[in-house]
Amino acid sequence: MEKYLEILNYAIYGAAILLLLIGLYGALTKKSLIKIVLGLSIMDSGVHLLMISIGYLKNGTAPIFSPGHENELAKMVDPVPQALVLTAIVIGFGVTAVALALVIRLYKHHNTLRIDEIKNLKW
Amino acid sequence: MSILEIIGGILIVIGSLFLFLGALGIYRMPDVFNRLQAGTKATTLGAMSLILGVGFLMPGWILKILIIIIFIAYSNPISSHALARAMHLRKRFMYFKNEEIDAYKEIDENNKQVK
Amino acid sequence: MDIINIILLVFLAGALLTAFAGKVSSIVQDTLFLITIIVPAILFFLNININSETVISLSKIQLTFGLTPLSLFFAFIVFGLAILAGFYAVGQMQGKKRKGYLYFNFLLSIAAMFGILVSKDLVSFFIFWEIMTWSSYLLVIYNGKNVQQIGIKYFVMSAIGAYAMLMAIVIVHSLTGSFLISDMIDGFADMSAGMKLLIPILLLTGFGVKAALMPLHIWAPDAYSNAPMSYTSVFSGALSKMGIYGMVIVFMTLITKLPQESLIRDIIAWLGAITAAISTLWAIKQDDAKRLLAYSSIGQLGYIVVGVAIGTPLAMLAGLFLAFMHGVFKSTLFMVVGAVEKQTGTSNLKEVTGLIRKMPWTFLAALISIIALAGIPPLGGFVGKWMLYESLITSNHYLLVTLVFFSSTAAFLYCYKFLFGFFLGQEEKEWAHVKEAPAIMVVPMLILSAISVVLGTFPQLILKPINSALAFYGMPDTYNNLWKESMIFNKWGDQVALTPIVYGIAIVFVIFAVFLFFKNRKTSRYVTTKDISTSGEVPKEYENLTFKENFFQPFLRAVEPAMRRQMDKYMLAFAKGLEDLFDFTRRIYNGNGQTYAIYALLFVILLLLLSNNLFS
Amino acid sequence: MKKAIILISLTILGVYLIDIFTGIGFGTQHFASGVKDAYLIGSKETLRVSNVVTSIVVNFRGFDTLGEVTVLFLASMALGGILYKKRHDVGERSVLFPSTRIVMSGAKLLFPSIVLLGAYVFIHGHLSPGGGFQGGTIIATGFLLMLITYRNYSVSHNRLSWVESLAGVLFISLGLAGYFVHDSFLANVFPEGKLNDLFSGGVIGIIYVAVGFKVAAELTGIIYTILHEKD
Amino acid sequence: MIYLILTFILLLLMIGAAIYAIWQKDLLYAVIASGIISLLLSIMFVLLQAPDVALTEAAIGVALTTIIFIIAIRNTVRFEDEHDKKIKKEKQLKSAEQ
Amino acid sequence: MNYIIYFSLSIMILGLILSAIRFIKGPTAGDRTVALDTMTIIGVSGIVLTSYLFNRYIYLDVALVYGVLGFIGVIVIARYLEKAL
Amino acid sequence: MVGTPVLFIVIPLLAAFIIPLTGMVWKNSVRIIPGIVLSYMLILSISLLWHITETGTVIEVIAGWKPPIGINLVFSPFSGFFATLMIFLGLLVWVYSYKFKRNIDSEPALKYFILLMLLVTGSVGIVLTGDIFNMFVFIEIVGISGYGLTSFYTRRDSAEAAFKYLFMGSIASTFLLLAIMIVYSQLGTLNIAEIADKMPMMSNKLKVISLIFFMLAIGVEAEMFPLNGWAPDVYTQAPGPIGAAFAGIVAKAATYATIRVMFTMYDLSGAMDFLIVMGILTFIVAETTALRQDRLKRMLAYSSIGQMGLVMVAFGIGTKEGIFAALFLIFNHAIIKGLLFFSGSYLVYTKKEKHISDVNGMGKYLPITSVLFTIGAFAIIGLPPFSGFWGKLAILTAAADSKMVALIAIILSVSVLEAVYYLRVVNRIYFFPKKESMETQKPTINALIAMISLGIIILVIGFYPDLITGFIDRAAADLMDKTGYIKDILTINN
Repeated sequence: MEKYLEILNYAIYGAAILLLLIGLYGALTKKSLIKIVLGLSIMDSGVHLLMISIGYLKNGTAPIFSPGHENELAKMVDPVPQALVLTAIVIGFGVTAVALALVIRLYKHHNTLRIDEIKNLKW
Repeated sequence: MSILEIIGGILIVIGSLFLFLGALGIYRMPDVFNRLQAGTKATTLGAMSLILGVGFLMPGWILKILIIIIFIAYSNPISSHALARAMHLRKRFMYFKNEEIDAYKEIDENNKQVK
Repeated sequence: MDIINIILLVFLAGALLTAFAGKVSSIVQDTLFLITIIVPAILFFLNININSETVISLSKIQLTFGLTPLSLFFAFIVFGLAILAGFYAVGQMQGKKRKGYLYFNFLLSIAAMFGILVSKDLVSFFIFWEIMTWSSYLLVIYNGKNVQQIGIKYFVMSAIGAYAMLMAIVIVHSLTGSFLISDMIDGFADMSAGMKLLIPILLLTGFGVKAALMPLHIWAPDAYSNAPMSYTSVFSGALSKMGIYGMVIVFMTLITKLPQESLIRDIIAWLGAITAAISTLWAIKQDDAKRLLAYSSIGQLGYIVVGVAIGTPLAMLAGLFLAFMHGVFKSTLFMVVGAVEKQTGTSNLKEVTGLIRKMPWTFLAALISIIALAGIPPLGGFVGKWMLYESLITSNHYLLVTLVFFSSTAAFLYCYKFLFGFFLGQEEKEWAHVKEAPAIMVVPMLILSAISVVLGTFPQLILKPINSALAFYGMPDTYNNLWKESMIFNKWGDQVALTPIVYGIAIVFVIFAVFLFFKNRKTSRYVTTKDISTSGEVPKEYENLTFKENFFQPFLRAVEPAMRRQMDKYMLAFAKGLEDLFDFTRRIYNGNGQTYAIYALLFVILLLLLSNNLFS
Repeated sequence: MKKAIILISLTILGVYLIDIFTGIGFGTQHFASGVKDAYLIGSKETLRVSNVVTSIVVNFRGFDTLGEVTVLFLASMALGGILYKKRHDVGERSVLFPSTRIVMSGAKLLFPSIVLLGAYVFIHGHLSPGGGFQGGTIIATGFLLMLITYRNYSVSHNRLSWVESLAGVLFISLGLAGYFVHDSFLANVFPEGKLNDLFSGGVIGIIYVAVGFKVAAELTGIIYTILHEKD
Repeated sequence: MIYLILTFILLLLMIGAAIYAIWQKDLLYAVIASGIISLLLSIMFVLLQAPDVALTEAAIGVALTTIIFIIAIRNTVRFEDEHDKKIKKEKQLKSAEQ
Repeated sequence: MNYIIYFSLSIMILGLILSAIRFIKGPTAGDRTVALDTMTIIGVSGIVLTSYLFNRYIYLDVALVYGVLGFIGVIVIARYLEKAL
Repeated sequence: MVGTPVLFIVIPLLAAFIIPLTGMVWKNSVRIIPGIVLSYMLILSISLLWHITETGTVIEVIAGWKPPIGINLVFSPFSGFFATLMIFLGLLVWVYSYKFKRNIDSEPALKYFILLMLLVTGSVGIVLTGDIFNMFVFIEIVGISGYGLTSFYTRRDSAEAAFKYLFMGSIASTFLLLAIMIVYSQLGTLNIAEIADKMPMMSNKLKVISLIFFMLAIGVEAEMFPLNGWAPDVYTQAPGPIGAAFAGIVAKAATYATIRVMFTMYDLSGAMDFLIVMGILTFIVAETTALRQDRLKRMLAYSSIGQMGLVMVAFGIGTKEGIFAALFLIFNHAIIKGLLFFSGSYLVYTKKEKHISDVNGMGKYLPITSVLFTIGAFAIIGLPPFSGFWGKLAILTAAADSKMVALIAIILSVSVLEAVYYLRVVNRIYFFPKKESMETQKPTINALIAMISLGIIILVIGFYPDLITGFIDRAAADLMDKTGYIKDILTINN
């Protein structure tokens, strides 16, 4: 089991960080505004996964004292990152919605989604 | 091993097999509508039986499990229907071409009138 | 509350009131303006108390005010000029726009000069220095002509100077823990060698800008000629003396404690002399009277700097005496130009001619001041220059004295040009309608001319205060020792014997003038302005060599190599290069949101890679 | 070129991140004493809320939730500003034509149950996973279903505003009640009850219901606004 | 063991979906792929004993985010390189005219 | 019993992979949506199984919500594909 | 004492939730209620500021859970100073824009005031909160209200600016979460005081990396050099007063966060030097860029960024004098930049492109506005007797006391540039002929009130800085007292 955990250590963190990096890559290189927003939301997903995995406890269980689990306090995973991720997801959604609304507006004005053509404000 | 557990186990195996077959069908079938067929019918049945199997294993959970089953039984066909219609409207016709069985024709015309 | 605070408050309140009194009535505004100048002056002269000290205590900083004999001397110049220029300004501004603007800034800059003089700590010194800078800046751009260049040039040079000074101030504070000037002087000896060199250099940069020292003088011609003449008389007469005031303090107190003392003194003196020489040449070249006087001002300030920098007791005495004299006669000349400009609408020497009959009083003032400027014996300028030469020779600066003498002689050329341009020559119909300037403008000029005359005869009137002022900074009693051993007075007796000589010269001069006047009246004939055949020389065809046009061309051609290298151009090119460089930096913000995000990424990567070195 | 730089930088970033996170370790508790146990015990003993995440979100860190609700409120407000249109455009329909009868009747039947599900989720927020946000989202999704299947299904904007505002006011007034009674904002003013009862946890359940309504109204508003945006 | 493999495959699929979402030029597919990421992510959350977060991710990530992305695509363009195509077409037209 | 669960889980994972392949290959949008749909259902079933494995009743909520919302997502895509949106 | 710190957050939120309802009944309430709320907050903060001079820091816990378990709000002299300043500026922005937009009756215009109020609230929250994740939430609140306010005009470019801001903001918030998570994984707490207390337990590597992520995240809002590309666009495209709000409120809050994180939480050496380097880079790049701008607001924006860089430098000096200088600079920047944005946007009010040349000859047509702009320009250059001088003197003194002569030279030489571009504008206002066929817009009475009160403050502080140096001194002492802060929070007993 220890070995598995060792593997999982690399696997989960690696996957989460890869998600983050892929999202960041998309946001930094793709020209389409929607792609950029998409990249940002993928990046957020990666961070959320990372946060949840930090709170995980080996053989743990969900931090809910439902009937039959009232006394598993020591086994329970860390609830704090979960609460934080909850907040972060909702906030991320709000930001994404605003971003997409801005994208729609930008498309209306510029008739393109390419970010390198939407640069009236410079220097 | 009680009888409930045995039934549950069998249902779970059946369910998972159907789920797998549905996925296989999606993978193997030649065109959208065929895939839709596999993807809806088989997986709906599979999911329902699997979840029911869990319900047999855990009798105390049966209420919520039934609700899930009802939801799945209710929603999955609708979504597949909507998808199939969308594909039809986009003129994604079948792999086996047979124009005569386009049962949607008149509905389409109705729709056009509605527009 | 001390008298100094009251004076400053009166100035401030008066300035604000005057600025907005224009809405009520023009006369009220003028009156308020004059009251605001005169009342503080009276208050000040009635309550002179060298030993008193006022402290305005802010939590971090204590602003200390008090008088020294030196500042008292400069305060004389400031207040005297301010009152006279104030009356003149009222006359000149009659019926002009932006009166409130001028009055406000005029008063503010007078107040600031006063503040500089009474500041005993560096912070309040700097505060008033900056107020003086921006109020004079606002007046430099008063005409609205080419403000983006002239104004900015003035302000940037001033800011460079002021910030150099500020840097010195904060360094001094960090080293001595106090802002007091006296503490700076006391603590100076204990500083490290680098700081010892750095602080005087920074301070001298700051003062050098205002004193229009050579590489820092580029603002001066434009600024002097663009400000309204009523203000320029104060600007050139008093405001530039603030630089001299600072320099005197630095040279008297800080430089003497330096190991490199003589080197710095020589450098500054040479800079002053070169300033004098070059700007004299430039003055000769000018056709506009304002610019001519502006360059002349720079040149005169150069002499003063030479005197202050050499720093022997006699040189110091000469420098400060010249400073006073320069204040007197240069203000008069600027006032003259202002009067002429007001009456004729132009200040171009080529256009205006023959005003001697139209504006006789103005001509008189101009004549006396020009004589004083040129350093011709009976008047004040002569005394100062003589003392300067003598001090230079006695301290073995022979090359320097040559240079100073050369520029002093060359100054005759523009003096003559100025006098001739406006007042002499043929009357032209264009100026037939010109009348004498109003009395309120003429009287200040005449008063100032009178001072020139009196000081030529009785220089001790002003030399005594200077002497006591310098004694405050530990200068040996110059007046009673050196003054009497001075060459000019040794040969001709002491100063009491000077008077008959001077009067004799004056009488001869008057007789000669009367004689010429009557003679010319009989033999006059009509000549064109371009006819100079009386000098017995036939002009070449392609050259127009009237006094006004190209009379000095041969001379200028001879000295042209010295004038070819214009500091102005280099500085402008440098500024332009800088701006182009900055134009390049703003390309960082290329408008693409993604690029900004990439910057963010690179920022993180850079920090990660450098993290071992950055943080520990 | 640009891509290469970005790739290299991302690789470096990734190496650093993997290095530190694998160093942190997975599946073990990394710190000696943290707030985790305090939360678990406090939730069980003091607040009598079985879902610890809920008790953290609503009570221990209830301020975050207040902020979060505000973020959504602001998002809907900003969205309304960004996609603002003149009055005469608002009558526009969300979809061009209705869906088939099957989908429509299915949606009609499903809609109440979805809303019910949402209500269930946020009412049981303190007992089971889920809570105000999730329940609100589910309800909003139900509205979305109706909006996209029916041609002219419309949600009254005023009514949404009412629900949103009242729910927000309820949240804050419950918090202020704690402030006035126990001198601490969001402190519990109702009896705690028994663990795993529906009426347990005192004020937490009620706040989560308020949050649920608020989130539902806000998200519906967002969806409504963005759906009615047409060129 | 099976648990490990499950996790592994979920993670792999997730990364695959992420790469697909970034690589795909058709924005609709990219958005669906991001929906799949959320989907797998919420299963991951269940496996990591975070049902609350799983529920939130399911509700917001799978449904709402996907939906508003699709609405945004509806209001703009579906293909990432639509603009490039437009320019290309214009160029072709121009060259044809000449 | 656990072996049965493991078996079903592994088979479902295979299904998941197959649908993922279809998602990547799928020539039309419909294929991809079907794949998404299938993945959702497999996911729901998987969560139910997991909740059995962990013996936590409360995880069923996740499955429930998951099923409902996945369905709505598919409908939205379908509506978009038929250009009704 | 009128209340406790929690009311700073709760009352505006309550108002924000109620306003849509009252707006249906009485339209003007949408404008009036935020003003009332902001005034209430101002009164509250001033009374608290007086109160804490006697009792010391006020710490409020939420939901009755003591820190580190619950979230706590800290109203210390330091945070109180920031909060008061920001609320005051927010109130002035409200006063200024009360009648600002002519089509105020349209629907999004009504949202303007709610967004403004919540912008202030979020910034105050950043300042007051003692919890790092709570700070994240408030940063997001500020961010979203910022996006909303930036794209408030439905112009083409405002959406662009808002999108850039959002882009950077999203990346920043992601990295902020990462940093918070790294810290949490090591220390198991989110409370700033406890983090600061336990910080030595963290390994150096993690410390450095989390600090870097914090810097990225907060640096975006604090307009640090390579991260500030969004700022000028946003300042330019947002409505005029909002530029002032960004400069005076958001940037301040972010600076506060930077200082809290770098100064209180981390005990790394070299972090402060890093702050100096970044600050000086920001200062130089922004000021040199501002020199060549041809749009007025853009110039002001770059100048604002430069000033914030200077503030960073001052904090980076790290001595008490340095922090005093930084706080003084912050105060100055808030009021002066506020005045400049206020008056500047009236100078170019009717112009479409808002070039600098559009202010030509405005001195004659808008005399009061022009004079106020000139006062602002002189003050920000640092000319006495305006308040800007004292700030500049303070930072220079602090730098000199820390033997940073090169720093002084850089600051002063860049200040010359600053003087140049501001004076160019002032010259244009007074001495250039007005462009023909351009209407001018007279400032409304409420705008005049806002501008004149700022101008008076600038003058009064310029003549008598002691009015605020007491507060600033106390605030600086409070920040320097790191152990006191930790002890105050961790041993609270109520």
